[in-house]
Amino acid sequence: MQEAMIKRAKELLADGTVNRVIGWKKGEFFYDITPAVFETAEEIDADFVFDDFTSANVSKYLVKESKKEGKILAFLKPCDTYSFNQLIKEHRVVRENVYIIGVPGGPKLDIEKIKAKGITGVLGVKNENFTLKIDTLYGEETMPFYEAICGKCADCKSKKHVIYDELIGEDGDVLDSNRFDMVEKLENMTAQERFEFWREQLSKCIRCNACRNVCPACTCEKCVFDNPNSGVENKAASDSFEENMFHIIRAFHVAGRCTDCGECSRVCPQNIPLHLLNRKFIKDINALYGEYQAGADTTSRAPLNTYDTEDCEPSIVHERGVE
Amino acid sequence: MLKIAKNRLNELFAAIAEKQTLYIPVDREDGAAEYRKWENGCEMSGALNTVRSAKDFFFPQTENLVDFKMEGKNIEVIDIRKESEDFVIFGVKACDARSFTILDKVFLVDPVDSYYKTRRDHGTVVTMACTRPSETCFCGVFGIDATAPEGDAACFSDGENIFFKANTEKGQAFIDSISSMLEEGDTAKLDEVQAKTKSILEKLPLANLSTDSFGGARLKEHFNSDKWGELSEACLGCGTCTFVCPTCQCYDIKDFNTGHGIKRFRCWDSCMYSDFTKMAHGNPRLTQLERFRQRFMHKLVYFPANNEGEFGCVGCGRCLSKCPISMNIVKVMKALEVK
Amino acid sequence: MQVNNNFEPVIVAFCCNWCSYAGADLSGTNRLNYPTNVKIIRVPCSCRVNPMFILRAFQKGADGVIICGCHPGDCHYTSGNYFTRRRITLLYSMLDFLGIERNRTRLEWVSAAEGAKFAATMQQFTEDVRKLGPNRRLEDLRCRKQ
Amino acid sequence: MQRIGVFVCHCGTNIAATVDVKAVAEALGHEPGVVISQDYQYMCSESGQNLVKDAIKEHNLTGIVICSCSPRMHENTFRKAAASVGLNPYLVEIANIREQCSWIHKEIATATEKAIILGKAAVAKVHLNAPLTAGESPVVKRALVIGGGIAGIQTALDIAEAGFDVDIVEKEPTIGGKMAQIDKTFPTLDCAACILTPKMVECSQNEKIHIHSFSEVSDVKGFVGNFTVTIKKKARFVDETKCTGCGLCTEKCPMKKVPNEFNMGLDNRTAIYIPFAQAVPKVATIDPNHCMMLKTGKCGVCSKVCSVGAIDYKQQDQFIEEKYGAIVVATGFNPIKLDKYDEFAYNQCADVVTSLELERLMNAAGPNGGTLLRPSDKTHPHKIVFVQCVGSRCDDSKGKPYCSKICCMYTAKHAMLIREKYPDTEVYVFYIDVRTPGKNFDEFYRRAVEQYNVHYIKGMVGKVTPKSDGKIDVQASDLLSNEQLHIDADLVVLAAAIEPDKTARPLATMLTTQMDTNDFFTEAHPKLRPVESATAGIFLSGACQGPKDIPETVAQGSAAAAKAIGLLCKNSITCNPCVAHSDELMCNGCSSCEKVCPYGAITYIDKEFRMPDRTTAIRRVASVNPAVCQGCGACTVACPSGAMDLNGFSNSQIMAEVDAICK
Repeated sequence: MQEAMIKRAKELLADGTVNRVIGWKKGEFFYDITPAVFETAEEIDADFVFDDFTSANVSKYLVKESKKEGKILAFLKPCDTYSFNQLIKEHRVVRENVYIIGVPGGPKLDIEKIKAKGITGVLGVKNENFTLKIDTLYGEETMPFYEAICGKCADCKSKKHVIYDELIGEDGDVLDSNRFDMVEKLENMTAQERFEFWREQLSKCIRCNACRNVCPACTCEKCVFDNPNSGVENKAASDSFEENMFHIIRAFHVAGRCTDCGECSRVCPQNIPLHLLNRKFIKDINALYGEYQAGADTTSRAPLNTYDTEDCEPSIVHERGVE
Repeated sequence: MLKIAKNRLNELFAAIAEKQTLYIPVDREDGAAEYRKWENGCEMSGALNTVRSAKDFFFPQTENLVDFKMEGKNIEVIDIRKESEDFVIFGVKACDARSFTILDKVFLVDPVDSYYKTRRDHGTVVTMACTRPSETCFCGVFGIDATAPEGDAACFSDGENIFFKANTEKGQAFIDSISSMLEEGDTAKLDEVQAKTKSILEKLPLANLSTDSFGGARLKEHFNSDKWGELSEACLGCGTCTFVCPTCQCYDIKDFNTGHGIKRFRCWDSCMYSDFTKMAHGNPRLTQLERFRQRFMHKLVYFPANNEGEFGCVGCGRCLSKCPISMNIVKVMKALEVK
Repeated sequence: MQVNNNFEPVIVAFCCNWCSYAGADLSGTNRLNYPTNVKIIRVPCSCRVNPMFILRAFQKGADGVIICGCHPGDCHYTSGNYFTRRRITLLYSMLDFLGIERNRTRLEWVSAAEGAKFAATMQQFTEDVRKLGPNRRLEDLRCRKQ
Repeated sequence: MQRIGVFVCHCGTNIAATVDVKAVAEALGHEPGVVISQDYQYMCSESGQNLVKDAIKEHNLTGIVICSCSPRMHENTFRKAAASVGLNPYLVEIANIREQCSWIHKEIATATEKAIILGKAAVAKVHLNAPLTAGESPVVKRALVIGGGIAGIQTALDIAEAGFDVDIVEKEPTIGGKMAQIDKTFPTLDCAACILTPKMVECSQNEKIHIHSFSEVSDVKGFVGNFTVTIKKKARFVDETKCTGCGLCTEKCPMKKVPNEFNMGLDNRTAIYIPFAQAVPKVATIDPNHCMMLKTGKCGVCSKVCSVGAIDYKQQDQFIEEKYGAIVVATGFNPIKLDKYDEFAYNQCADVVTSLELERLMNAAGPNGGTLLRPSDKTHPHKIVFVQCVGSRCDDSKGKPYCSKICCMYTAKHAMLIREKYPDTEVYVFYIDVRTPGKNFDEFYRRAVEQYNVHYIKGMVGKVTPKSDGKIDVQASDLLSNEQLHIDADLVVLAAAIEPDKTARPLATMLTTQMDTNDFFTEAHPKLRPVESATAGIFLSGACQGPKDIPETVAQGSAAAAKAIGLLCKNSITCNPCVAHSDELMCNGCSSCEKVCPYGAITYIDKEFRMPDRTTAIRRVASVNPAVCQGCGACTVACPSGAMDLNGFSNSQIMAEVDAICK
């Protein structure tokens, strides 16, 4: 796959279709890839990588990149295409300046999942029949492939590319995933249990803003939490309230716009399952206002920007689930 | 050397906690470790390090400085500083232990930061030598010996026993206070473990990283490097690297209106943030490139320039594993290396 | 849940200018009593109520927040309350998801003619919040009254 | 530094009996920024107002808080008072301590405590009030009427009568609409053409009225007082300015087999045609779907016979742009298609017709010259069955949930006219119930039953089956006698439900007006503003707003005209200053706000900005038109970046109130 992508990228650079390529760049180790823009065939040959660890969603970079001179080639995985579509809908990217090649998605691997098993000093990973053979400073370790995959890939919603100029590899289908299972599990807990669950999770927050800054839906010029005039600016969560506030409002601001790309949870240094907040909104929207997948198209109205005169009342919150 | 059997560690913790508050690294359900106040039943984490560094104990993420009580048009200033209680942090790794030295150079020089100093005075740092360094470790690059950590007292494990050694008077006092539980032990096996660890340290992928290209003298060369654009290109401008870093020490001071008064507090700030050091006239660093450059120039050039060559990094590797886009000080050092 | 008889909840009511605020005025004109705990903030339309205002109220010491607007279909601005209904339903559901007590928040449609309904709603809501006791799950400890 | 004055009103004993007003004034006097805090018996009285005015002058106040009755009562009084001494009226805040405090609470201690908190909230808010100035926007003195039926005609005539220019845009080649197709009108039975055509002529002759026939609105921009509308004049291949309407071309055209829409397809017309004799404008139009010349390039007869050279086969659609101060929508209605009603055999049998087709069958200018003949064999029908509520009051998806309102009356009319002209004809009417609310309506219906012996049968027709002998078997139930009936009818007439014209929905989108689920335009208020849409400057005339008969349509047409004239009379409109505004530096151009704005007040502009990183960038940012915004605030919550805020009810003001109440 990587070879095919490199070949095509060089062709498109050579024939002038694009003047830049956004993809992923090799790091120090086998897993620490960095999203990068390549301008020459040499750079691509030297550093371009697409493998089990290229999980980063590059669509948000296109907000800036698509406004630059010339056209950029972007390799988008299925989940990334949803983000890109949503950005088109919100006029945040210039579609004409991006040449999109759809590339297959995951499952991608998450090094943190490997390290969480206590495996340290990792030097390399091989996938042999869905068993990972991990070369470490302390000898070889093994673990099942599926225990090391990215959280966002484990709950993959779709293998279909919703926007592209061309594809490398086959297009997939929208999946019937069980991504709402954990939300449902929480809904079925008592309020006290839910409260304790979220206190434990959100109290870990160090307000590094990684979730927000990586989020393709968070493309505000200035976030309300950074804006001293907004009345809610805060730089650190000084109280448990502020931990709640930040994450509730952030989830609310992306409600109906979040494509469930899962980047927020992937980048959280404290492993807070932030995607559950977004998924709660998605699940509610689907149940109350009809199935809606943000980013599936570029024209539909976001559920919070429209209404139906027969919508349910908020009392529905009282009427269902566990108190 | 004085030692205690590993299986008696909990007894030891109970004894320490009787006299002062004890913090140890413990494992969370998500597999990561964090410092928690020891309570009966707490198990010490075997993880290499905690996600958040130990600097929180002396320089917490938010800290109240002063209160203003407001009634109608009257404002009263209330000093909320309280005499701090003694506490022990147990199990600090060599890299984090060194970070306190670096923080001291910032907060304990004139004018002394009394909030920081109070905590430093009351805290006893008990370190733990590393036995299983990770591929992201590069403390040796900054002259830190992971097998001989600093701190008030240092501990070493041979797998079955924990050995104690005092590095400071405070550390000696700490060991004295628990001496009734310790016994003299044979270090033969420990020496073996130490030697093995040292051989691993030498083999670490980043062991050969060099600081030769950095230091105060390299200011202009690096400041004007054309590498910064490429290095900072993917930076999200989040504060992850800063907030997991044991040596980052920038903070902002803010007021919070409680409705019946104002709490003036300080909180960590990150030079990666767009409004970092924003002043009345505006912002001195307007692009992410400048902000990104600031962070690494500070650690690799400005800090050594002002602190006898001491770098503002301890090689703990946290930013290597936590940066959402895997850009970090090692990649910066390699890119800027002067050949 | 333990009932604290001395507990006087702080209740913030956001009322739309055209229906609910007028309904509140009407309950005054008709001398229909409701607890002093309720303090009204006038907004042009219920759709002006930002979730941040609701959280802000809880942060600063409110024990309950209620939003009142025109009945669906009667919005002075034709569609404002329909947007309110979606936003607030989702927000309340999210608060519930985080384990915040359901009875601390409410949305009620009160027309300018429903003075009695306004008073009764406020009576009931105050009682519900009183039963819950002080807001502890969504409070900012720094703001707690000494 | 703020200098705030607080004025606490006793309202006689209305407030003072349960609120310790002196304590309130005393407590608020200690609030930050408050430099004077007073109480007075009646603050709204002349002397009370003078107290306020004097304090403003003496203490050079920057804001005032009146603790009194509801702002709905006296906010304006105090705003005017403030303005009279030079304090911006929007620097006045009211704390409602009467309706929302003294009148509902009995205990002085708690009521006083609450009054102080309400006062503190108002003080906190007024700290953040900004002086606002109501803007003005000019009014273009020209109106657009969309639709040239009787509603549009009446509206246009009334507006022109008031001296304003008015344009009618009609999508058909002639104005006149549905009324032109109607034979007689109820309850007076006068001839529709006789009363309509003079009005059509009046339109064409009034120099203030400009008719764009065979035209459609293709784009609407702008706002009340200043709309810019693009009108598409469809190519009719005949130069309107040259054609005299002599009709020679229509006689000579060899293509004579085109179904004639005006006669509901019951006869044929030529490819070049004038819809009917009294058409306005009386200009021929070529139907490009049937013209041989346009299709194959071979013919050209009309061009040869036209003595004035009006035929132009190369004509293209033309777009003209015009500015208007007001727009009246009069897009009217159509009977629904009956394709889904197989049980009535409408598609199978030529002798099952709709009521509008019957109008043409009976009309002197219709296919049979006014003699009622069956479409199939051109014989006189002797037994006619009328079926009411076909598609009206329907609870399934085939029809409409509403009552079409006009069917009961026109069916009575048809029945009566038939019995009058052909007394040997038996007429049956099947109905759910007969609705005749209207002046002389019930009398009219009773005449049909009593004087003309029309058989009214309560019950629905179950099935209509054409028989081989040409008769039509109508199977029905009589609900009153509880009998199953079979009638051998010669003609069956279906009272099809009426629905808004299909062009209405795209038009509503262009106009940013609202529609109900049936695609009828929604009025600004169902009782009190029945001819205005919620969008300022857009008015509603006729059946586009709901089913109506002719008198009601004309009445509404005139009412809409009156509203439009009221607007056009003004040189400029004063705008409510409490409107939304966007902080362009914060706006990210995502369009959320635009989507929730009920008034279409938000547009997007590409604007050049100096960015924080010293570059220049063109950014898409929201721009609120203060003349159109009504200040609901929906956009402020839709905006995730907080760029959108509302004057008078800003985020910081509301949060200051929240803080003051909660502390």
